[in-house]
Amino acid sequence: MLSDVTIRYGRLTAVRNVSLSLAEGEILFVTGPNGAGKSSLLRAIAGVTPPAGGRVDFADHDVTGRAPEDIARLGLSMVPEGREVFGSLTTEENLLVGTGMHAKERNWRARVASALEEVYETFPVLKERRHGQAGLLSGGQQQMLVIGRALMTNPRLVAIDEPSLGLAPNVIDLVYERLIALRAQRALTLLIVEQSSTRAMMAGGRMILMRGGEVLLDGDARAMGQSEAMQAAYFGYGEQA
Amino acid sequence: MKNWSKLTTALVVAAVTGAPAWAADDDRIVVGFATAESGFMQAYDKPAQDAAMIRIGEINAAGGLLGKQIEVVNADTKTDRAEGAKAGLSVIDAGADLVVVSCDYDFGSPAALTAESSGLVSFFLCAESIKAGIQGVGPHSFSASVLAAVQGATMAQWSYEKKEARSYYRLLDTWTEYNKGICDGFDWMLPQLADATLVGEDTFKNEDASIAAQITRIKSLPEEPDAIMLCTMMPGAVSAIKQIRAAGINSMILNGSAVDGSYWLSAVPDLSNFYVPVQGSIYGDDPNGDVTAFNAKYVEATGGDPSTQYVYPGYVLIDVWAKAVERAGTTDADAVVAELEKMVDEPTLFGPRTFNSEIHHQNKARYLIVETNAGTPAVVDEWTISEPIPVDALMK
Amino acid sequence: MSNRPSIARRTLATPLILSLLLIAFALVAVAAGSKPFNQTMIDIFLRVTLVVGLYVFVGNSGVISFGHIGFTCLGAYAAAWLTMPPMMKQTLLPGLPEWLIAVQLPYWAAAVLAALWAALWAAVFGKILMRLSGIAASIATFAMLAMINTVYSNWENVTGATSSVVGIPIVRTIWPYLIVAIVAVFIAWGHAISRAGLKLRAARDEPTAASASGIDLPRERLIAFVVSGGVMGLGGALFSHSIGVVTPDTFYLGLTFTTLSMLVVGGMGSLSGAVIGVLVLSTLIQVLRWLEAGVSIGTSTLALPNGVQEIALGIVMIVILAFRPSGLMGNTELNWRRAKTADPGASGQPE
Amino acid sequence: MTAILQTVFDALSLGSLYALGALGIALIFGVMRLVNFAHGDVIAFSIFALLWPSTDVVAAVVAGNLPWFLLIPFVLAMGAGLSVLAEIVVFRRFRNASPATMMIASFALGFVIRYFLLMLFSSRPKSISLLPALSQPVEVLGARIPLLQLITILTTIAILFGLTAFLKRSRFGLEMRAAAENFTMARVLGVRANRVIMGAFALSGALAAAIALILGSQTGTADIQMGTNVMLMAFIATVIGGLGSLPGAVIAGFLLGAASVAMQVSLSIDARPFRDAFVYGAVILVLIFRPQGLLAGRGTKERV
Repeated sequence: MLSDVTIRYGRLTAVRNVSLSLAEGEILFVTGPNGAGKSSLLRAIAGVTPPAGGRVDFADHDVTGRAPEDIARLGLSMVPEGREVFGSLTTEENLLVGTGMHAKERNWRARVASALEEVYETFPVLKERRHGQAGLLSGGQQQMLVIGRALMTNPRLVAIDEPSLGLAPNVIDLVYERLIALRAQRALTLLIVEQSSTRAMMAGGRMILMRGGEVLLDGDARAMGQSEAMQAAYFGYGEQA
Repeated sequence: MKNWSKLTTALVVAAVTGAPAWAADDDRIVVGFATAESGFMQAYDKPAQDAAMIRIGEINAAGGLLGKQIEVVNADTKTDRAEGAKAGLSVIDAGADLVVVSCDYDFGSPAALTAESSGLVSFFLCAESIKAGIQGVGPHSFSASVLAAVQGATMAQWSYEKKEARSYYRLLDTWTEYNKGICDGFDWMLPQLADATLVGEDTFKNEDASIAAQITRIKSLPEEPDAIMLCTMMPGAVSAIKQIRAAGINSMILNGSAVDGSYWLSAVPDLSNFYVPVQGSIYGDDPNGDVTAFNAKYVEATGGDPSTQYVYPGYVLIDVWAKAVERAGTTDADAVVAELEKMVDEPTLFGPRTFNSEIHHQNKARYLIVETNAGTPAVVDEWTISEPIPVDALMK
Repeated sequence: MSNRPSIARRTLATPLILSLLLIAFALVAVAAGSKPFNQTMIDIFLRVTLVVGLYVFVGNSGVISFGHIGFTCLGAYAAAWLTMPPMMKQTLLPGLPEWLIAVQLPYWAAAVLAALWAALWAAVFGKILMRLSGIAASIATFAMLAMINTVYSNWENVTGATSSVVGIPIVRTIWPYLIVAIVAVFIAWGHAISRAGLKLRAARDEPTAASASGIDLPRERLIAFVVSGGVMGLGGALFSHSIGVVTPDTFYLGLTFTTLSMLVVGGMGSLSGAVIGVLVLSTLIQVLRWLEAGVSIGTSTLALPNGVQEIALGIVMIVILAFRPSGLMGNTELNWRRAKTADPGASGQPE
Repeated sequence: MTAILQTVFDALSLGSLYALGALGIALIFGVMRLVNFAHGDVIAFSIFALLWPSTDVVAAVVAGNLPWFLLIPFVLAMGAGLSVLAEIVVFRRFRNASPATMMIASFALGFVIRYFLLMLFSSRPKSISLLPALSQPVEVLGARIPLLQLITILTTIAILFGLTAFLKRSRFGLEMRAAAENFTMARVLGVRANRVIMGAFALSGALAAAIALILGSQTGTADIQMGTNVMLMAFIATVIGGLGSLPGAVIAGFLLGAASVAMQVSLSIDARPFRDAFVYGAVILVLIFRPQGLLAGRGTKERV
């Protein structure tokens, strides 16, 4: 999916020659310390920050340098860090923003309605607040909202940046529970960025560990949890290449 | 960097070598026009300049001035003051004996000042401020038009005497000196008219999108004033007139010459009770048949009718200057100025002209009164104010 | 930051190169010996002064100001008040205080006082406005300009309202204008490498870090505002002597946008950009004017229709900005070595 | 009493113009952080589109003679068309530029439009008789006010309701509001950037044309500078209202109109010419106390 991708901000190189591929239906955790380039990677995939070098493929298309809205149309839903809800819109409007892109398809209205119902079923609290301003929701509710919003368009891949950031542990559990369940239901591919690897190890699946813009480790999350290399990479023992 | 310098050098060399070396040649008589060929002022300078060219053509056809053909050089002021100074210098460099500058004092003065400091005669095409002359440029500077204040004074006295107006309202657009000049003349005249009263006054800005608040003030008067002295100019004038009439105010509206012309009347259909002072009529009904003949000549030269009376001062300026040169027998500035200052009621096609060592402008003049009735303008009267406006009142 | 003399030495090249450039332009005018061209050069030097003055605030703080031409207006009128013959002031501007009517100074002394007068008002307005940032600050500066303009357009017996103030001695040699432009460049450079200038640029580039490290932003901005207000006032004073008349509408939106455009096209964050922006656009205007007046090629004369000059200027500006969004110079300064990018410290400009 | 009523109408009609202008500027600012200084020139262009290019003094009215039901859509289409064209030809290349660069580019574009009109029509204002039926006074609650004033106010209210409904109820409106608040996020969700921006430009251009129609019928003049003053006031209203907030822009537009009329009515004749100085002074005060504007646009991050 990614080959040899490099991302720069001015003179700062955030991601250096990273290659990565994801199988359909897979769950991949991207972990690593602050500044490892995890979020940059996600932004490159979604087309928000076009890579300075390398190539990004998604759904059998070369999407390098394509506009985010085009990539979204191919079936990618990204949830960026910081829970970017549209604060002045209502909860329901937030959920509906992205649905317009399939407006030309048949039965669009019915499908939007059922998608909405599904999200409300998953996160009943959103239904209660459906006509309230999204900006007034609590942090956890906003997190549910952005995840729900990402699911509205029936995506093939959902990429989430730090779903657990700033949430209470029980809410994190809830969020993950839903995500895993959804993945099973819909044959969804999940790409989740988390700073902490604990969650990845608990949830299982594949995990990569990034540091300084490079991928250090790639493997089964649970297996990696036990390895020494993991600890070293994480806390910066040992010299970096 | 180096390239730019080279480029500029190349330009300069081209400009210098390209310019004819007239400067030292005293055998020629050159009129330099430092006027706007582009930008906002172009619309005002061009018609007057065309009229000036007609007079130059007439003189040349009749054998020239002092036996020489008058030549013409032009420089564009771009309706910009700094460019105006450059344009003035350009025509002086090209050997101009007379520097003709933009219609408006503010835009014409930079060029006029360059002429003054080179000791040359300068003429404003149609400026109507007292400063367009000795007071604002120097002893070699003149204007061919009539002071704005005379227009205000004329309208006040005429409406009082001929239309029995007694209550006046004064509405001033503070945009330009011209506007203030009209109202100054009105202010000077009004106290001299027994039992004429000023029932109210207000100001607005030409660019104001709406003068509704000002109109509301007029409407809240106990009764509608006999006349509204409207001291404004285009483009705001049309807007003000239209809004006054749209509000149902039917008082007579008195104006300066700046609203002359029928080109805008379509904006206020069936306008009536509306009066404008003009130096000559563009409507084909001037009491002087020669004016109508000139209008025909203008059509021939430019392909269009004169659009306002501001065409005429351009003709007058060449006329009076050429007479002064002829009388002085030279184009030397001081001699020409001396001859100009001897003129008392010198007849011209557009009324008599007087200059003296105190004022190079008309502080008293004959005006035709144009009334617009049901959307059609026509000359209805002629008026000359009873006494000239003193310089002190003009300089206040 | 600690080692100022060395910063001065490392960056001195920039004002020196710019000065040499200006002197080169002046010499071209002398060589040409044409009066109109001389006047064109005076115009260019005036614009250099104004745009450099604008740069001191806008470039260093990153806040767009629409108000600086107000200070030029203040400077121009102050110069008029100080240099007109008392007789003329008595009749045209009777509202001036007695002592001011009586005084008549040489133009250079008046220019210095005019600059101080403008700086004083910059301090007064700056004290109120500098706590604002971003677009709110821009609008507030515009409101300031509009206030100054309204007052000067209507205060009949002190400013002559909308009528032109005349009687100002005209200075037609280029040297004073050249000197003032060079002085402006050195003032801008001196401010840029001063502690206040460095802090202000740091805050511009890293707002969060700067406030964390205790930079008093309103204070640093105020300093830049006052310095640039003074330079604008100086430019205004010289402006009044270049054509000998001043009116309030000369110092309003038109000049505001001309100077801002030149700064942005040159490169908002760079002193060299300010100067280059003026020189490039002015040269372009001159070439277009020349084309408009007509060029003889063989026997036929090729002339652009009137008005094409302005349209072409607008298009060229858009094209330059489309290809170089941060201006011709970007954030870099001219230096002896062209290898500015290889040696980021050379100009003392933090990137 | 009727005088007060009349003053209220005066304030409302002037405020309407500013509010419409502010909306046009705020819409574009919302989606691309562009302070569009060409807006005033779009206003002028829309009205000149009714005339046949000619430097003659008398306006050669062509499209201006259309019946009103064709004339109004024609002018609106002209404004929207020019605005969209400006987006495609110019502003599209400035999507990632700094606000200062975009602002100067918009100014340069306005400059080009202005001089283009100047070349085609000369600088002399053209008189036009636009919708002359509106220049009659009508009686409202005892006050005789120009019909046009009433129509201006009613039209503005209608436009505001229409626009609100459009933004609230339509899918495009939803996308536009989302994009105004967080452009990148909206794109990530599949909202087409170009479509939304072009939509904003089209709406903004149509609003400019609406102002042109009102100004044209009110003043009977097509003048190259006619949009400048409204644009400046609208620009100020957009900022005081809170950049990015459409309701804020509208409210501030009406406030500015009211302040202007109130000063005109209450100041003494000597102070009246200084009216604008007081208005601008009030603007500075508002900014000092509410730098984010009266209704701060949520999610509007300061970038200048």
